[in-house]
Amino acid sequence: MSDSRTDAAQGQTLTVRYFAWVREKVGCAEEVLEVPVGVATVGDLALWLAARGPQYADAFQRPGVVRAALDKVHVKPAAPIRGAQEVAFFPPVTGG
Amino acid sequence: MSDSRTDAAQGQTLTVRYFAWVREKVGCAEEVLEVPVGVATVGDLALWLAARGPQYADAFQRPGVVRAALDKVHVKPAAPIRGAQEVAFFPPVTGG
Amino acid sequence: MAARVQREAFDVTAEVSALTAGRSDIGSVVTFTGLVRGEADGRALRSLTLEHYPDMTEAELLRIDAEARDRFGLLGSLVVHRYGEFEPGDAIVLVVTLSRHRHSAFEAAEFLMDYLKSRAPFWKKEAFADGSERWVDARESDGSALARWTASATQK
Amino acid sequence: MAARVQREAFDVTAEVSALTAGRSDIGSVVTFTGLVRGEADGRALRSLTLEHYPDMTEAELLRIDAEARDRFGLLGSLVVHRYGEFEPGDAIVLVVTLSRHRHSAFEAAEFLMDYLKSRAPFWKKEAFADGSERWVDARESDGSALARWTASATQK
Repeated sequence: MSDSRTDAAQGQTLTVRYFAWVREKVGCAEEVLEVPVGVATVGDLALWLAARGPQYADAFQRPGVVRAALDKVHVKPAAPIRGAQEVAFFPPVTGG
Repeated sequence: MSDSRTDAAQGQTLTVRYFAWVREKVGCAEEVLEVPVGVATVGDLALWLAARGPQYADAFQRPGVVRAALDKVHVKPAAPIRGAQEVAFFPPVTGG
Repeated sequence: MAARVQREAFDVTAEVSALTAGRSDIGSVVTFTGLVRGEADGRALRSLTLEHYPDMTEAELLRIDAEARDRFGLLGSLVVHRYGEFEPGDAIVLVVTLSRHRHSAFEAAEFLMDYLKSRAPFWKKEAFADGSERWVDARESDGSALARWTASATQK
Repeated sequence: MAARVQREAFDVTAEVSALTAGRSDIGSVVTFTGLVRGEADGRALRSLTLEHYPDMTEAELLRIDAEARDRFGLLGSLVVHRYGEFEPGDAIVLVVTLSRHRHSAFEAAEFLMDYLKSRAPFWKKEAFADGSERWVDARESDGSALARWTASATQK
């Protein structure tokens, strides 16, 4: 968990989207969350989601495999969530 | 002029075709000739044509520029005419 | 100078005509069309499904299209990528590059395809004739194809 | 696996469809279309006339088409070259290459065009907006483009 003093996002409403096998494992394509206490970055959110239940654990079990985008821009796990509308989790893209 | 004992083509009827600026300089696209005495190769024929008049001289004046084909296959000046139906003279191709 | 993500089929002649209409500065038009092949790793394919991230995918395609245009001095370009479920033989991607001279049009089209095949935000699921399905893994060979463009940029 | 010399215009979509119909082994289709540009050496062009040697030109195009097919392991290919008088913007040459994977289709199309632009038995006459005309000279740059294919063959 990151230092949340400056990056605090808790209480913020966030749309979380899942694609491809992340979507299939999680069991839904999209959900709206209130950002929990202590979740400041995209990586924090992934860890929090992974602890949410077996489906999520399965989707996020391989560290470094699931990629993320914040408001439709690819980001690293360290990217702060604060102010974002939408976060997406997906496997590495396989191209067209 | 080549040694004509084995390559003799005289008396043989030959269609001669001209393309692009060779055609324009000669002033015709196609003519039928009887191969003259002493003309055994494509090069011989070009020399003989060049001596035929100012238009031909103009068309064939640049040695090595005008190219030839015998029965629609590119050939060198040394190619023997004997047995051929058609010879063509043209500038270097400029591609499509 | 455009990129589209669509479910519908595309028509190469129509796309090229729209790009070249009224112009006399273009000498070379290269198109690449990618078709679904009937087998993958030696197994008979029944269908291929492409999933994408709407808006993000368009934005990425527009960005790479603009990069190709600048990098190769193109007079125009187009990327059309379909999504949805496809059968073998279906056309799923079209790239068009327009240039004065042919080499840059060829280079740009190959650059775009190397990008699209490795980095474009699509996920592919293969369904086989035997009923099994799998999500395609990111492939190293396509990453390598893309790497040579980075290497050539570094050399300059 | 074909080559045609014709006066008529061609349709890219129709040509590609005819080549790919009923097949599921083709993954990549590259097309090159060559258009008449509106200027040559900085001068405004009014028309371009292409003269050819009937039968001989077809035979040469068939030969190079077969060479490209063998050399790059193509699943199919087509060369269509027009002759006659053209205006800027007109399409005069089409090359289509079909392959399993994209790189060979790109390579083959560029090889074919490098050949066609330098060695194909056509002669070009340019007519300029100022009323002057000239037969185009054989160009060294196109010969150089072709030379790299010979060099790469030697290296193998």
